[in-house]
Amino acid sequence: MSLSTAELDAIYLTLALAAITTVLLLILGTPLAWWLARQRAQWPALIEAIVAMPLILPPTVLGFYLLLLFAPDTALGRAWEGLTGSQLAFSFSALVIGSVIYSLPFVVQPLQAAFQRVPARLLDTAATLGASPLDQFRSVAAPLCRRSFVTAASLGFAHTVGEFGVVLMIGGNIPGETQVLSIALYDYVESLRFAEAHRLAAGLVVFSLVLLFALYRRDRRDSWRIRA
Amino acid sequence: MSLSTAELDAIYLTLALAAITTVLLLILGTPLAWWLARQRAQWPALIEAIVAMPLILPPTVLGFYLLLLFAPDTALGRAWEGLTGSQLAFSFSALVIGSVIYSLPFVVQPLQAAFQRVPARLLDTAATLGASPLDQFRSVAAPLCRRSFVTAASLGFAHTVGEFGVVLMIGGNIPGETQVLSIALYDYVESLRFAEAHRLAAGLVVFSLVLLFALYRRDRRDSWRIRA
Amino acid sequence: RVAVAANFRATLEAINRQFEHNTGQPVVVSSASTGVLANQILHGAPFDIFFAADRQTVFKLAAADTGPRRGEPFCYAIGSLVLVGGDGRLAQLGDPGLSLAVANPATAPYGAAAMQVLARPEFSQGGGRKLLRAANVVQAYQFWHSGAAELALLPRALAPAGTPVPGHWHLPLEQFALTLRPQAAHPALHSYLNWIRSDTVRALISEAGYRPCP
Amino acid sequence: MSGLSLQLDCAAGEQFRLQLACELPATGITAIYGPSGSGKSTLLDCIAGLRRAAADSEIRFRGEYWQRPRLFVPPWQRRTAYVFQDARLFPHLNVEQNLHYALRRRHRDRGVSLAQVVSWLQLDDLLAQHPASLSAGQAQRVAIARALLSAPELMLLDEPLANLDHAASQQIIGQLQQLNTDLELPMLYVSHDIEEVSQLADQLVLLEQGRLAAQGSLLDLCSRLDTRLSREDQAAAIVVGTTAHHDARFSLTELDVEGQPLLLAGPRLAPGQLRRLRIPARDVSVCRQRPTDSSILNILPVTLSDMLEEGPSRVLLRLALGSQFLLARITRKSAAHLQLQVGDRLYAQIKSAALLMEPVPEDG
Amino acid sequence: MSGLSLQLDCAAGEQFRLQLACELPATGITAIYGPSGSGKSTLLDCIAGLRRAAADSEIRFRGEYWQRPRLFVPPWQRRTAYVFQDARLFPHLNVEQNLHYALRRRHRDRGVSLAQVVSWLQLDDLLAQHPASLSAGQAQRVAIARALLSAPELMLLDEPLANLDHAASQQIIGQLQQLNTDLELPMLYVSHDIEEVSQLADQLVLLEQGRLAAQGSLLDLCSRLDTRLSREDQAAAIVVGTTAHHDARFSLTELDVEGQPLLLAGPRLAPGQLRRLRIPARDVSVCRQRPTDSSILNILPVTLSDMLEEGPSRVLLRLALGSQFLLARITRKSAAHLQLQVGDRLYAQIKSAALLMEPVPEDG
Ligand SMILES: Nc1ncnc2c1ncn2[C@@H]1O[C@H](COP(=O)(O)OP(=O)(O)OP(=O)(O)O)[C@@H](O)[C@H]1O
Ligand SMILES: Nc1ncnc2c1ncn2[C@@H]1O[C@H](COP(=O)(O)OP(=O)(O)OP(=O)(O)O)[C@@H](O)[C@H]1O
Ligand SMILES: [Mg+2]
Ligand SMILES: [Mg+2]
Repeated sequence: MSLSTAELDAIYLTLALAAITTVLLLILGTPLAWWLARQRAQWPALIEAIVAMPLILPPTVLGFYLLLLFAPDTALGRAWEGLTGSQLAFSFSALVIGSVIYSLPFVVQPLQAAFQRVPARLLDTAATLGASPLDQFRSVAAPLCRRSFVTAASLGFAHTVGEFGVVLMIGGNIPGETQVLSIALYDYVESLRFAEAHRLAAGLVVFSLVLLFALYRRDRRDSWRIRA
Repeated sequence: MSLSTAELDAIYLTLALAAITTVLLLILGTPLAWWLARQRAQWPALIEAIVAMPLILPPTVLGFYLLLLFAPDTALGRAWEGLTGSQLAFSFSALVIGSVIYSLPFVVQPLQAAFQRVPARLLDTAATLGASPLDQFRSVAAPLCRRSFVTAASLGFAHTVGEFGVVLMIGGNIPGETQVLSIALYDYVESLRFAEAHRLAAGLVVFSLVLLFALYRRDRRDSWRIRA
Repeated sequence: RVAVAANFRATLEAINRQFEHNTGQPVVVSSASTGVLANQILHGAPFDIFFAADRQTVFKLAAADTGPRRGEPFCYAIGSLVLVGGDGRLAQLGDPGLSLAVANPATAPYGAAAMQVLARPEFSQGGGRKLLRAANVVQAYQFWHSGAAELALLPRALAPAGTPVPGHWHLPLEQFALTLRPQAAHPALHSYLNWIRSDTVRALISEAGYRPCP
Repeated sequence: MSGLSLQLDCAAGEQFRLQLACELPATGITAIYGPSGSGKSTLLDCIAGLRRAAADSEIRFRGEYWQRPRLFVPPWQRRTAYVFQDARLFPHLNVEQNLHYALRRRHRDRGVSLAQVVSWLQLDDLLAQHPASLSAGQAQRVAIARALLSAPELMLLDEPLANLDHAASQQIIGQLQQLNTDLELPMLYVSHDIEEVSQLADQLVLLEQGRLAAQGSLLDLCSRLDTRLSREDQAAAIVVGTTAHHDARFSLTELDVEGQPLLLAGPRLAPGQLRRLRIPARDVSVCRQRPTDSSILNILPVTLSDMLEEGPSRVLLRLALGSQFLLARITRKSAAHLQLQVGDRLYAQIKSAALLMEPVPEDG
Repeated sequence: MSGLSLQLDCAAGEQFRLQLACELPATGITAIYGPSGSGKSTLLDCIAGLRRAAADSEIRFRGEYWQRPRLFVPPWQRRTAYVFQDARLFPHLNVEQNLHYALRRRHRDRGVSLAQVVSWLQLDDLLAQHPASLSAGQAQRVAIARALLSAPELMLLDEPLANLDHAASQQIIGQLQQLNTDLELPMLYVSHDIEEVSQLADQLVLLEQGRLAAQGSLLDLCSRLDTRLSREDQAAAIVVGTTAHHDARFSLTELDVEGQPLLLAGPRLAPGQLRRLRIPARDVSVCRQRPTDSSILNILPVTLSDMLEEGPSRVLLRLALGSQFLLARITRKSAAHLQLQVGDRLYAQIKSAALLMEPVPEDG
């Protein structure tokens, strides 16, 4: 199975986008989830609901609103252009931002659920041994929730790979720049080129299957050692 | 804000679809997640990876493959028609099946991560008190993982509400039958009727926000009582 | 039941309103992109007639022998292209500094036509421009409408105020329709087809920015 | 019908292996005694079905197999109740709900009621609390209550009193003994507190590094010099006597032990009942002549039947009192001074003795 | 610089409230003793900073405020180490990693080394095991090791020996005492085992229902008849003596207590050292004449300074030995028989006494 340059470009872009997005999601989602899990008050439930919002809007519609937000004549668009010298809309950065917003709930929610079940007793124990709150998180909570990190990262990654509506809308489908795999695949289906579509879909599925299988298998091995 | 009949139809369909899908997701996803969480072997990692697959394919592409599967001339399509007397593709049932497949990972993964952290000690304790495995699950594991059920259900529900690519493909956008809210919204944006789109999107967001806020707030109140 | 390419939906709804008013027959409209609809039709979608945005798809469908017996494809409108944005001059198409939104040439006929226009030698200096391929013409419109793209090549139906692009700069944008059931069995379908071919409808179509078929 | 017969081989990790074969009675209280890490909890886990012993192991309770080759009765069908070393209350249920959990799933209809258990273990004030808010001792009491409520046919207790103060554990010990006889509920009781063990147990199983070191009735094992028990600081003999008359003025009960009177502090007991007494070795001294003006009331004529040197400074004596035996731990210096020889007739002065069925300490 | 000064008000739930004000020395071992549910763990939690006492509470350690109005030093800056009642090992780390966890975050540089702690607590074989596979006693030993490795300035121990057998806990008690003096590491030690407490503690804090019932040096509190301690079954007096010569033949050490010789079994001790002895009340009997042919070696002349009736059958005697006191528990019948009167000169026969610094039981 040989791939065209356009396809290779799209694969590369997809992987880069998914990887960067996943990393950003974990960086942003982890503290947010931790904060939400440890707040006793009721009002953070509002933040939780807001985080879940991107799920509710159809991707293209969400994309449309994001596009309105990113356009060069909006505050954000102007600020970005002032800072970086280039336009935000239809850039790779825009794709990353859009993907992060769209996939945030998939990362925050499983992490929050996991963090809520970290026994306070163990964090207290760490504190008496001299661990600061950050250290407590790093050395106790995070390792105890490793399976949920795997879940969060793989949901985030997979969803970014498969994401399409938002990306199409704010990316502009520029080959080598914002044309990701899902759009290429979509194009094939749209133009009734089924053979190419099947080939690309099969490749994507096999690749992801291998990747996720390896990830989950490793996690299984490690987590059983601990639970034994 | 008054709604047209078509919009009311779409809202009703959406809620019905999301509710039925969420219920089915929990019914199917819970035992699957439990099984995955309690299996010590390595090979179930493959099942985990397969469950995550629907995420990888762009929704329309996934929808396309589901369409191939549901078409009246396939085995499944024929069997369905034989059983129910009506066509599967472009029916509400097809939407439900498609949504369940598409949202399965959002339910299975958080539940599995949670189930893996239920202490075996507590299940053993329940067993010595006479609880069968099913009873152990019901009376110990499930209540301990309630936050993850909330997460799973709300991700599944929200995603079904916002889902669009799959539904459009296998549902056929038929008003009153398979035209759900997300598609109606999409139609408005597509036909440049932005005012209506904004109105519908705002309604959708506010409604979901209120629903999720109530859900999360309740969960907060209950879970802190237990953790205190 | 009518399946219609998204770009023609608004026009068709106006046409249907009159038909419903005249006959009392309800018409149910489903819209999506031409490709999605074609896929659905190939797999048993319960539509009676399909208004595509191009010529190719309809002929492919007619050639495929799955499904119930289909009618002959017929042309119902010819689209034309306009340029929006900037100062309105066509010469801007040669400016590499201006971003331009078009529909995806791989899937949308207006996108393909736009590419043919851009391929003309007078616009070759614009080769380095930022070319935004929207999924369809509507999205191309949105790109321009949101201000994210400076120029867009769009159907006249979407942007009546745009600067027309000479029709001979690209292959004709014929839009074809296809009946998906034998007409004989559906009297309503028969009368609907007659209505579509009526002068009233032709007038409506050209009002919406299309040219009538020959 | 017999009792509980075990033939176990169960590896835990690479280094530890529990291997034993024994028959235990299905009545009374059997103590499982041994140092930390000797496999006591592992043994209970195997009996409860929470750990799976190797395939050729056998567990039979009252004639019914719980495990044998190609058969493994799952824990929820074994009709045992288990009080774990850590209380293991369900964190999502409050105390009352924890108790109801057991009640709703009880193994048989006969059994104690919620109200009884709550009053025995003084849980009234705790019913609404969640486990996380209980003190360790309170949690243990709730765990015992929960196990009792499941109306088991065999009760497994793993150091249930480790976190309780002396007064509270004395009280619970009394209640467990009561239940044991009233409900005919056999108990396996893990403990490393020999005082607790000898107060409670009828039978004793001594574990050492996963093996059976000794097994038998408490009375036998306690007065032998060759087991680990006699080497304990708290070594004690157990003797049996019959209650004779009660001295109301000083609130003392006289026991007849092998024809000799023994006075015990404590409430009135009906005459003619068999009672067990625990007499710690370090509370027994010997002399050649009967002292007269001492505060020690109990002075019994005995015969020295055995002597065992313990380290450089101490000697353990086994003293025959009729057909029963006392233990006495004295210094080697005293032994030399008194020129003790096996066969000597001596007087044993008993500073304190504890009546086991009604655990009230006593002194002379 | 002073010690640990507390002024606490801490509500736990609706029903329980810990309220006390006291000054504790920042040296030696202070035992916190009280029945289950009296607030012992709550007190340690407040000192460690894991529970927040009411805003007007004050905690000061060596002159430094850990809490006072508008100041709350977080637990990780308090330089305490806490051995919890449940071991609370980190389940995702094996034993060695649990120890390293403390080592890497130690509160100061001075402190014991990993190798030392591992050998003291005999953890060599356990280093690779995960906490879930440890027996309860093993887990407790690891928890003690981990706390020691964090090199604290104040050690909080909550019933650290509840799950250990007698031999193991004797050994650990010896080591804790050693560490306490060698490292000048003050300890607060919660226990409801009065034997443990009187072996270890210099100071005693008695808690009852969240209030301070009594506080003072172990020696004082133990020989008083008016505290809860004397009502315990295991009531005991603590006396101080100076080591005199050692009898190598019988391996006995003579202690000089108020001019009287007292013989103890055990290893050689250099002469002239101050040592504490614990003498349980129930191991002391009295007589009017000195017996001569008894195995009881220690017979001391005393004066009866106080008597307390305990229930219908027993009497607790306070016996003056020079400026110190012994306790003796005898039956009321004996008291009547001997016609005891305050001021009588008697002989106390001591059946057993335990040297506290080197805990070897001894008998006469
Ligand atoms: N998975 C395992 N891997 C290695 N060793 C194990 C494992 N499980 C149990 N052990 C070992 O088995 C031995 C017996 O443990 P068990 O809990 O039965 O002891 P115990 O007699 O109950 O001790 P304690 O009185 O301290 O509770 C211990 O040495 C323990 O370390
Ligand atoms: N959140 C709470 N709600 C209600 N009661 C509480 C709460 N937290 C603690 N208590 C009560 O506070 C009291 C003191 O508990 P603490 O753990 O300090 O006792 P303790 O002296 O350590 O007992 P033990 O010896 O059994 O460990 C207990 O009666 C307990 O039930
Ligand atoms: Mg154990
Ligand atoms: Mg406590």
